[in-house]
Amino acid sequence: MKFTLLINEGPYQHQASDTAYQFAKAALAKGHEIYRVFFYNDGVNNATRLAIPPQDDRNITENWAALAKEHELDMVVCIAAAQRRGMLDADEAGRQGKDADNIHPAFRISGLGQLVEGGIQADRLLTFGD
Amino acid sequence: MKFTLLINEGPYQHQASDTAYQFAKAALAKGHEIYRVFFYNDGVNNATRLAIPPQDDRNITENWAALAKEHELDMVVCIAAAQRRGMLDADEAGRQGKDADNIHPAFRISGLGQLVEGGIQADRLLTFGD
Amino acid sequence: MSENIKKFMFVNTKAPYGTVYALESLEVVLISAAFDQSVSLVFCDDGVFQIANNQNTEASGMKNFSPAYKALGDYDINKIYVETESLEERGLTLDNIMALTYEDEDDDWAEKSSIIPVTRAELADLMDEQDVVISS
Amino acid sequence: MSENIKKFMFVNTKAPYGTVYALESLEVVLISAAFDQSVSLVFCDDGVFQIANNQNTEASGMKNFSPAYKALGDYDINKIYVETESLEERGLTLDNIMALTYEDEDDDWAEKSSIIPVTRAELADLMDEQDVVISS
Amino acid sequence: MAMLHTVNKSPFERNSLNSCLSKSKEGSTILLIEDAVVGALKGTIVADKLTAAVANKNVCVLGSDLNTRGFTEADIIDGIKIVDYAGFVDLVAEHSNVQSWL
Amino acid sequence: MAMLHTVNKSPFERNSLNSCLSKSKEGSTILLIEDAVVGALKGTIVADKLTAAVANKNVCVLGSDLNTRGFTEADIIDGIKIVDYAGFVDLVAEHSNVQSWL
Repeated sequence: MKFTLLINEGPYQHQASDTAYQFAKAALAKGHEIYRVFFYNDGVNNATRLAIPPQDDRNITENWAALAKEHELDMVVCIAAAQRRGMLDADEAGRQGKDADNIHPAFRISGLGQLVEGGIQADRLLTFGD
Repeated sequence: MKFTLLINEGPYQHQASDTAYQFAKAALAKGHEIYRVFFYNDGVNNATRLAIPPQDDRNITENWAALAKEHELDMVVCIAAAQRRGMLDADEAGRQGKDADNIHPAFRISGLGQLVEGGIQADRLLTFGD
Repeated sequence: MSENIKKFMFVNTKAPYGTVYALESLEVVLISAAFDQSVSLVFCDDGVFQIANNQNTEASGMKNFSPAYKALGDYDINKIYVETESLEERGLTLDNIMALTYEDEDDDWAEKSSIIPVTRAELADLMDEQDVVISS
Repeated sequence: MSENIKKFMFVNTKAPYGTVYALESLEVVLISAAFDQSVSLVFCDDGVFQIANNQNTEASGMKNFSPAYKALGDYDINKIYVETESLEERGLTLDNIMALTYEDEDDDWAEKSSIIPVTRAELADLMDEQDVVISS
Repeated sequence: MAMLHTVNKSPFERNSLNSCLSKSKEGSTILLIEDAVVGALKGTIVADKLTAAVANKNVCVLGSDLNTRGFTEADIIDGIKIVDYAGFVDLVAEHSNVQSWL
Repeated sequence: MAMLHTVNKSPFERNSLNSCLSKSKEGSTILLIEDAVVGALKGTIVADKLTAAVANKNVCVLGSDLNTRGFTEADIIDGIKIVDYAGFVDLVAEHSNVQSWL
């Protein structure tokens, strides 16, 4: 079965991203497919490559990145939500005249249409939020 | 009277930072002093210099930066909360081996002691959160 | 993709402005119109406040996005369910809600209301029929 | 600064793990110990779950920070108020709560409980006496 | 001097107004801000609680947040006062302490 | 096929479990995750509601979130089932649709 996951909260502040990650891991272990993971609202903050969590805590972004690498996950960050919150990739930073960017290479920036399309193509769309 | 403000939520997702900003503006207009504005939890995300909100919306970080400039506000971002969430200044990025930084120059990074000290020195400490 | 039309329902349960969910959910709804799916909206619990009349953000500095709901009809989104019990619990009636309308192309473009009052029980039935439910 | 001792109260009202507030509030509390102020903690509403016994995060992947509460006594933070009505409403008793203790330097370092059960009304009085109240 | 309590969440969604009402003392002030302003409306399922609170506490609502959500003075329970941000600042200064019920 | 409903907030703090209970149909499944797991405990002020729900709905709780908060099977209301993340995945696959009550 194909799942699309929607994550609406940032890392650490809420458990939403942790739960979605554990769900994705379990689904993949059972042979299901993750069609897309879409990051919206503060969920876009999961895509930062600049986080330095304490040594004894989980690294949420790196967990996602490792899972994505192993299973070739499509992890999409909503461009509008990301711009509002200061999450940019190098292309965006260049276009917008910003002097830095912060998105981890495991994620790609795209439009909200990717969420709707994820809902159409997957058998189930699950939301993880506050 | 001297106020210290504590902001625990990021920009846009919650109204907390907006309310704190309006409160600070009104307090300063009445001749009160803002001893410190301390950004904790997801509140650290208010300090990004990379945000590009829609043209017809408020720019929360720039609003704070302008108010700080006009009134020489001390705006402090908690270092531990910031590291967890990928908010870094150039010094921190250098020390931690990160290839970019994202904190607006109107804010400074420091420890949680600055919050407690803000509570001691101010006549009132107000929390704005979720 | 016309063989693959799904029923999308966007369920709005939170008050506007205190959090961003109302605004950013509306942005998804407007985008969804481009995908030729069957799209409906629900306003229940504190979500009914999202479409309250006379929102005026001048003194708060927030962005007033309530006029954008009036564009839903132009996007062919005209199934807007409002839970009557949620209104009652909050001291509201349909008079407190914005008059959201659409032009019915099957009826000589007559202007009709998009607002469909439903009971809690009816809403449970409607939710049960959906393919995709996105709540916030 | 000893002439300027203030009463700080940290009020914990939310369950742990679902949100970060419990963890990051505890970090403030531990730092506050260095400032020689009068510090107390409150656990009320869902905050009582923060100090529940037997927290085991192995299968969820969350960081188990509950052992850190046991360090409060070493930091001379030994006024930990727990609202009894909040426990009762949640089917809990003091037996469900971690045994947080301190060593009383005025009583030959005897180990004593830091947990002070209080009623809602007593808590209202205590809050009223504070100089700084930080809630989350 | 009495305390100022702020509440920022809708009483239809969260328990924080209840918590505040049960732990604030007679003569204290409760200020409803952000989404909590809807708690001040007439005819709601929490209106009786607010009316009871008005009897022995000073209950206020932030006018700009009320207007933002589409409501005005005519819509709120008798005895609840409307303040602006400057009034919010005055309330903080006039009371001995402030507690945010989050 | 019936629907799966997930709830992730404590019923002592938020109204989302109430909303879910009132808009989920007989025969559907309700899964309590994250902070909502405390709603499954015995002897609480919401236990009657959960017991009533168990009578005509399938009520489950995510075991890892229950353990994380210090509780185990012995602490929860009779008839509420414990599932792990793999069980969560199965529930999603087995039901016609899933709705998150946020």
